[in-house]
Amino acid sequence: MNDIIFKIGGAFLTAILAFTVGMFYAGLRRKITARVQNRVGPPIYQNFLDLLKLQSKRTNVAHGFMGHMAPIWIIIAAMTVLMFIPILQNNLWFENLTLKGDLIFLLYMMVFGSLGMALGAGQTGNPNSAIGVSRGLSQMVGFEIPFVMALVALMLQFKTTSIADLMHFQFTSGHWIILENPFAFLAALLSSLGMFRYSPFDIVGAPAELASGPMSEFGGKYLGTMMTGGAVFAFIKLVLFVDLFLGGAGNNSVEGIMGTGLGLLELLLKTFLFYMIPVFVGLVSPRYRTEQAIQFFWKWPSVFGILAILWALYKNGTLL
Amino acid sequence: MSEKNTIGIPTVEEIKQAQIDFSPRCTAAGRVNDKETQKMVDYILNFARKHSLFVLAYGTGCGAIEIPATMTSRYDAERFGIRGAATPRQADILMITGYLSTKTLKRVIRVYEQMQDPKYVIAFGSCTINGGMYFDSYNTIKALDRYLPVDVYIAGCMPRPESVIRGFVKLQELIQKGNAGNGECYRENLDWYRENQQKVIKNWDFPENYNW
Amino acid sequence: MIREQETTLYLGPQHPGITGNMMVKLKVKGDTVIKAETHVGYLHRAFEKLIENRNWLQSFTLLCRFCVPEPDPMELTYARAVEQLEGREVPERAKYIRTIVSELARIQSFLLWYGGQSGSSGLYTLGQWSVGDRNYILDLFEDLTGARIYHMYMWPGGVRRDLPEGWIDKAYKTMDYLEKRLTDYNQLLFDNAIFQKRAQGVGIIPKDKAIEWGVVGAPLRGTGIKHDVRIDEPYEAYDQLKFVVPTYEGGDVWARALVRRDEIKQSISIIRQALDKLPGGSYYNRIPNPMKWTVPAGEAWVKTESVRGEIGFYVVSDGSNKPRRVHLKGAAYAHGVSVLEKILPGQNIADVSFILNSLGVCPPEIER
Amino acid sequence: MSNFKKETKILKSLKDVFEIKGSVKSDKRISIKADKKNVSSILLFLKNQKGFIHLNHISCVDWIEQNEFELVYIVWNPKTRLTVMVHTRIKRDEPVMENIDTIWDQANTYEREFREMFGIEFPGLIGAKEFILEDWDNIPPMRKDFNSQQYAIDTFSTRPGRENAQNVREAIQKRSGEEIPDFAKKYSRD
Repeated sequence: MNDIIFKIGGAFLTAILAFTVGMFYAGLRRKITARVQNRVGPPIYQNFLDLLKLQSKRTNVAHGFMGHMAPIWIIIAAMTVLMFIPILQNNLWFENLTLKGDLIFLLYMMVFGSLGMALGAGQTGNPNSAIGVSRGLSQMVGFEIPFVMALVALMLQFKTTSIADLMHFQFTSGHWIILENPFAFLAALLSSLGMFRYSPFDIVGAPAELASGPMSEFGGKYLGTMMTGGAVFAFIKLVLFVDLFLGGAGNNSVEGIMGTGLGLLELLLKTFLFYMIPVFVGLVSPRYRTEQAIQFFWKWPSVFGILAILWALYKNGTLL
Repeated sequence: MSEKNTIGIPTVEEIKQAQIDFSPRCTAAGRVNDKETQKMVDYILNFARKHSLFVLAYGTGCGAIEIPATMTSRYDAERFGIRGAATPRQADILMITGYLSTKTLKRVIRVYEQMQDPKYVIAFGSCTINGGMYFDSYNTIKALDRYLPVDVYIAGCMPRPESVIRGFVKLQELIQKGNAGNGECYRENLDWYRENQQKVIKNWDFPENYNW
Repeated sequence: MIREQETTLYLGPQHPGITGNMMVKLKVKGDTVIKAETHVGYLHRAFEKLIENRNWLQSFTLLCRFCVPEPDPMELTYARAVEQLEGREVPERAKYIRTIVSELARIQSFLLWYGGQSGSSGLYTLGQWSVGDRNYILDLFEDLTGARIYHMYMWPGGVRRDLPEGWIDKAYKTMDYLEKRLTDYNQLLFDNAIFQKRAQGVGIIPKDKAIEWGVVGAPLRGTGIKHDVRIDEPYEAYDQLKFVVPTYEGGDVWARALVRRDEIKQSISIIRQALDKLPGGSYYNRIPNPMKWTVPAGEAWVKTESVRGEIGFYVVSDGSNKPRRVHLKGAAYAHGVSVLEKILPGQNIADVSFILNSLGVCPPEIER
Repeated sequence: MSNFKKETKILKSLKDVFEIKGSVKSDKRISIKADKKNVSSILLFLKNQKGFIHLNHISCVDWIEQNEFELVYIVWNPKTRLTVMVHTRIKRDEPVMENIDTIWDQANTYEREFREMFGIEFPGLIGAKEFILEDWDNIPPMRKDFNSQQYAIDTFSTRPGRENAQNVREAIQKRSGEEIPDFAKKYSRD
């Protein structure tokens, strides 16, 4: 019984945490961008105001059923994925649903949100949306390959498909996977640049080319919902990377609420540091063309992915 | 100055013949909530609205040259929460940067009607107020508020970035009071606006109803 | 499925990627443009009609609004055309001041171009820097003329005012600052592998056709043809100053960008030389009462080099106090319509805005 | 003024082939007047034989007093850096001019503009009828007999207050009761 209460309460807490941290990170990104660009920039909580404003729009134009469903679909996908990500190690509140094989499940679910977006954008009838969607799907084909290779490498090396097991391994052995299999980390890092869709891989909603791509016809509450989904997804990606490669968080021996606090602090620090990589790369890069982006992913990241698998097999003892 | 100006400014009679009424005064209904219990909600929502202004990226006239300056490092409008929006659906503010030719006016009206309430119009430059130096041009409109409800005028040709920011701050004040955003008013007085618009736009091929 | 289909894409008039209020109608197959058509007229203010109703001096308020990113060459060209019609001499000091002002105008337009070129490729940081630093040039203009954008400073017979006190020092300092910043800009843009990848081999203007197509300015020099009005038909003080006209082979966006990178350095050097050599004396040959001022009948065709290329004014006077006809030939007139329609087919839609920026298409110059 | 050698040579070779009047205007400027039917052959001759491969400009002037339009073709030679201006006059009542966009593609743009702004017809001209204006139903606006100001008064509603060159500050005070600040009073007109 207690277990269920913790699970349900933890789910709510996780959702709130993901939303808040995701939005603050987006605000922080705007602030850091502004500082690099010699400006003062908006306050960090700016994105909350934007969201509130978008939700307070009085009129909303719907473009059919799928147009209506797309933002909801994104939110559903985001929340579902979030529930399968262990936020903190060894914590009753933030363990969430852990099951065998959730790494494979995640691979499928993370595409789910984009799919909803694609269907919704398709119904708006805006040519920019259609082109944006086709670009997005092409780009996804690009970055998914090295990413999957990196994950397969991890699965082979540690003979598990569970994130919690991977976190547990890092906790017990004291070695982070970034050192255990650096090639997998490199492949995943480079494909994460594509996942975040910041420059140079912001080809989906490139303003100078496609207005704002799939989002062109979504305004007001729809846009606000999408923003929320995007913030949660950003948090998911960050936590996933921290869980997989940077040892996860909450590996302290402090008991009770203090332990949870310290764990969250550790999580924030690690995710923030990881988040800065795509942000700073984005600040100094122009945008790739679609085919150049796919070329990029199929070159070095894929090479790293293959190396990661070989490395995993070597470590495993299967190779040689 | 009894002698006639070289340009030949029109006489009072000439102007009066072409004169039509001022733009309709908007009722506050639909904008300000009169329920006591709603005051706090309105306050919070207006606070969010005023600090998050998405300006549509549409340089309708030559005033667009001061927008980059306003948005970039020295004047940095983003610290007020002002940022660009790529499409009309996402935008709050339609900024009319200068004169409007009749060809642009048609597009601007469409863009305005695609925006979501509450939406604001900032008219930028003297030429939107009374024609400015284009008072005798056959292709530019002379007073913007005949065709679209305007919230804030920024005078000057060109207005400096400081005055642009002042205009935004003025709009923020209006939003906080609940006095800005004339989308409902536009819909209420659609006949009046349509009549004016159709006088200028000859080939009228808009959808019948206002149902974007 | 979507990639096979032919779609019509309207780039503008409301579009973040378009350079001003115009529209490029694209027929698109997948990501490739197969047909492009320029639609203009959204900014038509009938300047040339209005000028026929203004006297010679009143025209200046309208003239400088022909092209907003760079108003000064318009004034200069018109002033020179009127001087040519009238046979009015310009004092030596005024010639130098005009040179300085038009080079400053070039620099501020180049900085705006940095913003446009990098912004259309998604590198917003550089745009924020360069457009922010452009304010320092506008400050110089403000000290000199009282306005940031539209100056109406260069009049027939010289310039309107002398240089204010301390302006020369300020100009030197600004040039030093800009030179320092330029290394940053160039590192960020030209050393960037992604920008190189994006720009090379895109939007190629063939060298053998360039002149025939009416290409001028930096796009022409980007094809390797050396042509600059400042050397071909030197005006003001350009024949007394040393500068190089950079040319690059290739004719693509990259070559045009390199030309502009080198030209901004030349502009800084020209301003320094002109400030060093600045002669004393009068700055203005006073014109008679502008209301009654008549210009002898005749015609003049005067060309000036602006950032976008060569611009020309064809001015006709019938001996009255108003111009008979003032007709602008802007660089964008050929670039924005016929050249653009020729080079866009076959390009990626991602590069359309990129090419527009590199050609320096300025719609008010086309429709006026 | 005597050593306009290159200019005179070009002018002479033109005079040999065509019936034209012309003179050397100034340094690097050659101005010729030709008949309407000769223009395209002169331009072709200049482009193919004399290396004037760049079409700088085409301009059109309305000489309503003589009931004529004047078309000016300005071509430029990138090697010798000379400019030739070919003038020709056409009747205002019968504004038809030969289409030269087969010689230079960008002439198409000019001709579409003149068709719209002056009402000059160019037989065989390809391109949309509307180039700059939209739904124009009056006489072509760049013609001298079109009164732009009258049209503006008839079509557009103006804001009162522009009728005469009045004192702006006073007008504002009268309308909205705003106080004129003291420092501004000394700049008032009276």
